[in-house]
Amino acid sequence: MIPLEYELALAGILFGIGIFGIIYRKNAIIVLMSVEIILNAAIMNLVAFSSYAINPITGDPGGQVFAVLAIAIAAGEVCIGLGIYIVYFRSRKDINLEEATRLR
Amino acid sequence: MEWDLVWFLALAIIEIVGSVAVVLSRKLVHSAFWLAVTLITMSGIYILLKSEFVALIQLLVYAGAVPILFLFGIVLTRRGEEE
Amino acid sequence: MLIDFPIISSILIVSLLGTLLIYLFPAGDRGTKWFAVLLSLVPLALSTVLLLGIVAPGSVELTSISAGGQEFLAYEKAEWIPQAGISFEFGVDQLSGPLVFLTSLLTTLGMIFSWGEKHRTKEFFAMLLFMQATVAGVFVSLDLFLFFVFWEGGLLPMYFLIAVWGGPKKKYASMKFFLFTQAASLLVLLGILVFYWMSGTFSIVEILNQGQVIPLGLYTDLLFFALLLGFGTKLPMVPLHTWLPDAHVEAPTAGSVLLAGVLLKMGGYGLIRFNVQMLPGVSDGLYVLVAVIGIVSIVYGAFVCLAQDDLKRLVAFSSVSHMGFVTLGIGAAMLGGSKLAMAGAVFQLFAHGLISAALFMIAGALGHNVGTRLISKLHGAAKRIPNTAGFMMVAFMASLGLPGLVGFVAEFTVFLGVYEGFEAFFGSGLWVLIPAVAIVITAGYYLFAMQRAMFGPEEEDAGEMKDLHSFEILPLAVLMFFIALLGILPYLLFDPILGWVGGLV
Amino acid sequence: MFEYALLIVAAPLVAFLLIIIFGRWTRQGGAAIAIAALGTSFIVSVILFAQVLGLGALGAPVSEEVFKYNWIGPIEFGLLIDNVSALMMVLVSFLCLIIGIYSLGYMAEDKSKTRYYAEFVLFTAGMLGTVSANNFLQFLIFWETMGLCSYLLIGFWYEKSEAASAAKKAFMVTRVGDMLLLIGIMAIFASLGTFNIVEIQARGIPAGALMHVIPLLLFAGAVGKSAQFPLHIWLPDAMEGPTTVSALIHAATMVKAGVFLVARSFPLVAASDIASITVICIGGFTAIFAASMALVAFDIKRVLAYSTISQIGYMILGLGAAALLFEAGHASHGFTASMYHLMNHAFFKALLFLAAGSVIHAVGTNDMRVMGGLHSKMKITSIAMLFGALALSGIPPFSGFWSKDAILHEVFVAGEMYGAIFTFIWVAGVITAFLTAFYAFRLWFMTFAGKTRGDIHPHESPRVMTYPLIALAVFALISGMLAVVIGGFGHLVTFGGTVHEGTMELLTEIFTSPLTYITLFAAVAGIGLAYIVYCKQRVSSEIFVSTSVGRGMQKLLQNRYYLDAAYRGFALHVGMGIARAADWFDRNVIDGVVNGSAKLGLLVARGSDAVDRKGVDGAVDGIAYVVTGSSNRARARQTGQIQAYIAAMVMGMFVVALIMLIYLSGGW
Repeated sequence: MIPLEYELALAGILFGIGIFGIIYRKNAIIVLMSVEIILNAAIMNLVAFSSYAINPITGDPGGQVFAVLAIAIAAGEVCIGLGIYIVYFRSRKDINLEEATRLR
Repeated sequence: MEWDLVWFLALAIIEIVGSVAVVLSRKLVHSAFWLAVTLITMSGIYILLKSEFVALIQLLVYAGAVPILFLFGIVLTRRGEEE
Repeated sequence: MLIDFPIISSILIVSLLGTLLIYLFPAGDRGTKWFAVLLSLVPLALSTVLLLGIVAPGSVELTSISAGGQEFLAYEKAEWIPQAGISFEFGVDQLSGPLVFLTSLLTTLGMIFSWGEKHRTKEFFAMLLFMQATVAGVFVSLDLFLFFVFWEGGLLPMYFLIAVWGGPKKKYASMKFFLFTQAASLLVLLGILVFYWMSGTFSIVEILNQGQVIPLGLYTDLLFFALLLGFGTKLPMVPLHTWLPDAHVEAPTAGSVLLAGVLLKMGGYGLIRFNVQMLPGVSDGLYVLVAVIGIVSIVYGAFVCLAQDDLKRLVAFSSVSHMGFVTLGIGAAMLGGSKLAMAGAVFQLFAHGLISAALFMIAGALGHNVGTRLISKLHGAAKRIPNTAGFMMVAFMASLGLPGLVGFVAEFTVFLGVYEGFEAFFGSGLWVLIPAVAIVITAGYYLFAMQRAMFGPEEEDAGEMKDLHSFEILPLAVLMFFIALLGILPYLLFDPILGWVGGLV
Repeated sequence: MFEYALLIVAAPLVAFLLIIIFGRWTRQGGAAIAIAALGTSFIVSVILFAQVLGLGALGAPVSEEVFKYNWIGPIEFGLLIDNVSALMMVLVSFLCLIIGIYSLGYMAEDKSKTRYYAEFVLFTAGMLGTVSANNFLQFLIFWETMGLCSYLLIGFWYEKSEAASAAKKAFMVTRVGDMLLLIGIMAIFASLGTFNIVEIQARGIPAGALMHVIPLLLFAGAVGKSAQFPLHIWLPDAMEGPTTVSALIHAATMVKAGVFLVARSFPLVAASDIASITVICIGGFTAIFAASMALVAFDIKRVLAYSTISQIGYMILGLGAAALLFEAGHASHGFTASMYHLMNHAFFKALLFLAAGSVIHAVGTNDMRVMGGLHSKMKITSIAMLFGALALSGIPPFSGFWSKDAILHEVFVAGEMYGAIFTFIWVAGVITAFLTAFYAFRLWFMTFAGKTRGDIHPHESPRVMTYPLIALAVFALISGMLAVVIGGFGHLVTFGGTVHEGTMELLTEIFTSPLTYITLFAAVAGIGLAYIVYCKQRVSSEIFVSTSVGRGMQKLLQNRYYLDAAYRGFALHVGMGIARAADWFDRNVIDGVVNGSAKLGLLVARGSDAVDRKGVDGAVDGIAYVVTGSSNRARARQTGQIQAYIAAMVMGMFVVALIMLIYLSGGW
């Protein structure tokens, strides 16, 4: 059995890397990928907690249900995000986030 | 028991290295590849956590569909040969 | 004789109404100035009645209400926003009464002094009247919400006075002034809200009656600290003083007079009313902090003065130094329980109002009449402009604390109280030597300025120099009269203050 | 019963106001008002003095406080009338009157007479108020009034830059002493709860560290005002003022206020051996130190200024010795002697200055090197000055002899009781007597004897100036003897018990003591040396500087032991250095705070409202002036960029997490 702390530490590290990517990279697609990494870290927490909760053999299925739901939503989010990028690219010929300040 | 831990550590290292590579790669295509690696490794970890169903979904939806979507996005928003 | 007439609201209404009425005059009308000055005499007369009611209760009797062992005179109350417990509630005591009088006096004198103002005269005088109303409002409000309204309102006329009638760097100076004081206002607002939450009322009278509204402990100390920063910026205390020199240098003379004379006093008033009266019993460390800030302000301000060439900047830094006596007095009074220190601090508010007004009038007059305020460019000017030099000498002597003038009374009582307080708290009163060094430095920078600007051989090719106009001499003479009167017979004002402080420390 | 004493102080004060308001329209620029007020003060003080003496049956100290009122709170002001203050009031008002009359001639041609007389009477009021104050705070107030008048009168001819800087120097240096005095007074109040002099004298300072500190702080004030080492440097420069001012303020009255302060706080000084010894050492050292500098000065007024410092050193020395002996249970002869010397010195030093003023008025310069042979041209001045010089040198029966002898006698007694150090100071005092006689007659011979050295056309001064000289010359001759005739000065002023001596006993005591002859011999030797060198010129004055040691000494003395330069350097480099550093700090470092808040303001302004953009742009422009290159980058980052917002959000998250962590872990 892997100790819970290890799972959480790994999730935290992934989360940090994701945040770093969001802040550091200028390219919008990489930023979206970093968001995916963050989401993964979060889902992993769900799964990890569920497998350690209540019944050590089967775990708590609630966490897994949420994890599956989150995975589905994440996939959808990637579709929408990329869609926006493509539209944006058509109008601006660029998806550098430094230039994207029209919303200010 | 011991082997679980060994597997986990190995997967975790791949995971971390992979995600760092996602963030730092100069080329977008490489990033997409490394993202796929990360997501696949993740499903391995889910198996270690005895959540086989989640691992399956992860493999199908995430590791299968998402990188492909990204590749489409990359291709469609490519501008010249810069990145 | 008992006076049952709503004096305070009359003061405010007359000033506010006057502000509007002045706008009705056609631009460039010569009657505007007369109207403004004559109108400002009404609040002055009413404030004199208030002052008499405070310093000579035998001659004028005002309606009073007691609050937490202290009394507020000329008390008035009317509903405003009853749903939130906000009302028009006015009253003065020995702390605020003299300051209201000072506000009215300096407004009138500042108007007379600005008789020569040519640029947008109408608006200028309207702004001065508006300022009078807001600043007096701060001092007389017994409702925290109303207090804050006036407190914020006072920023506007000052901002415009600097931004419209100011010197070459007026934009920068006015913005700096506004940002600084606005940031300070936020902290004050925070403090007011905390008071409201803890006591359930905005009324100062009720809060004082409730006694210890805020439970002792960390929150009290934090609140004290926040209010200290808020009021300390206005005071100003080092290191939050940097807006002051710029604002003063750029402001028109009447603006400087009111800024130094009464706007700074709002900070001192707030410190005593909120931090001392309404927030008793915070930890000693904070009072030590206050005292240390006072000492640093006094000595640091004096040293910076020594290096200034612009007379207005010099006087501005001397304000930093002299307002340090207020902070030091408060700190020492709360540390050692010295009534004299607190009374000295209150007295210093009034004394410094008179002295700094005179100083800024002289610096301003030099700017108008001679064309420069730079000490290094005024060689031997005394021969050409003897009246200016004479008034400058008296004002400098008052400011450096020459006995027999009002500044000495305040400084001496603060030092005496500090000696007592430090002896009670630190075991030795001789620590007072550190701030006392400023006595020598203060004499140094004033005498140095006097010697270089006024004395010495006359410059051959100095440009035309005009001496004071008669409308400039009048306000200065009035100020000198008060400076000398309260220096020789300080008990007129000091004893009522001392009596009031007796219930505080 | 002394209520009318208020008139003594009030008359000059009223005159001050009258002269300010009406002075320019009256004859002589208000001189008439001034003289009338000074005359009133003098007459009333004489009546008062007679009454005090009559009450006390010659000698028993009387003290009464009159005209009390509360200055602030519990602090009570009023007048204290006793032997010392009555004597001082007579002395001061007499000298002010005499010198006021002299000014009629001396200042006749000056344009700013009104200002002169206004400041003159204000000074008189200050001095009279100082000597009659019943508490130390009132004392300080009038003391500072004197300081102000001294400042204004030194800088009377402010067009001269030397006068302006001398005035500033005088005020600054005395201010250092005043600051310490102020703290001393506050310390007294803190430990006794009163400023009242009578009460303080009666109760004394409770034992402890303050017992030594307080008299020392008070003495520091005296050191500043009386120009004692190390705060003596202002007095020689103060000679830039009109000579009448030098005579009155910087010789006869104001500089004596320090001595008077020590006398008023005598029990406090006596209670502390450290303070007594400090007083003795400072007094003794100043006496010889200042006398040495007088040897090389060529400015006639500066010689007299150094002489004043030196003579006041004697008075301080006498008071210190008296304090030491008083504590050991002896009578306060030294106290009496010092006050005696104070009175005599006031007369003869005023005389010397006024005579010098007469000379300056006649020849138009201060430099003794161009004078000489004036005796034939201005006989009255010359004789008067000779009287003054004899009194200063201590030749009987002139006044200086009696009091100086009494002081040195007291110091010698202290030396016998307490050991070598005081004997050493006594020797210094005798050497000072020698030097004093030498420079006094060097001055007289250089000015009046021999032949005229420069191109000058002297003439005797008008009668309005010579009559005061004659009056003072008479006093220089008899003021010492008068006290002897009534059986010793102790009958007039003493501290503690009375002193009853007959005239003959006193004379016998003085003239049978070998000490008297030692001092006398020193003085005569000084005069003789001056006669040989400067009158007969049998020996050239060059022999003093013929050796390298002599030359070195001369250079050292002419540069006033380099103390002026040292102080100046300290003020310019250390004082102004700190000031410049503070100014730099304010302009550069504290404005960093401003930059920070300007940035904050920028952020708030930018984010607030697009409609408001135009109005805010004014602010942005103004602030951008302050915000230099670094802020440009910050601005680019923080406006409209999603990543910057995320970064901020994450940081906020961390802060929240941290707070929660601390909170959950259970403690602030």
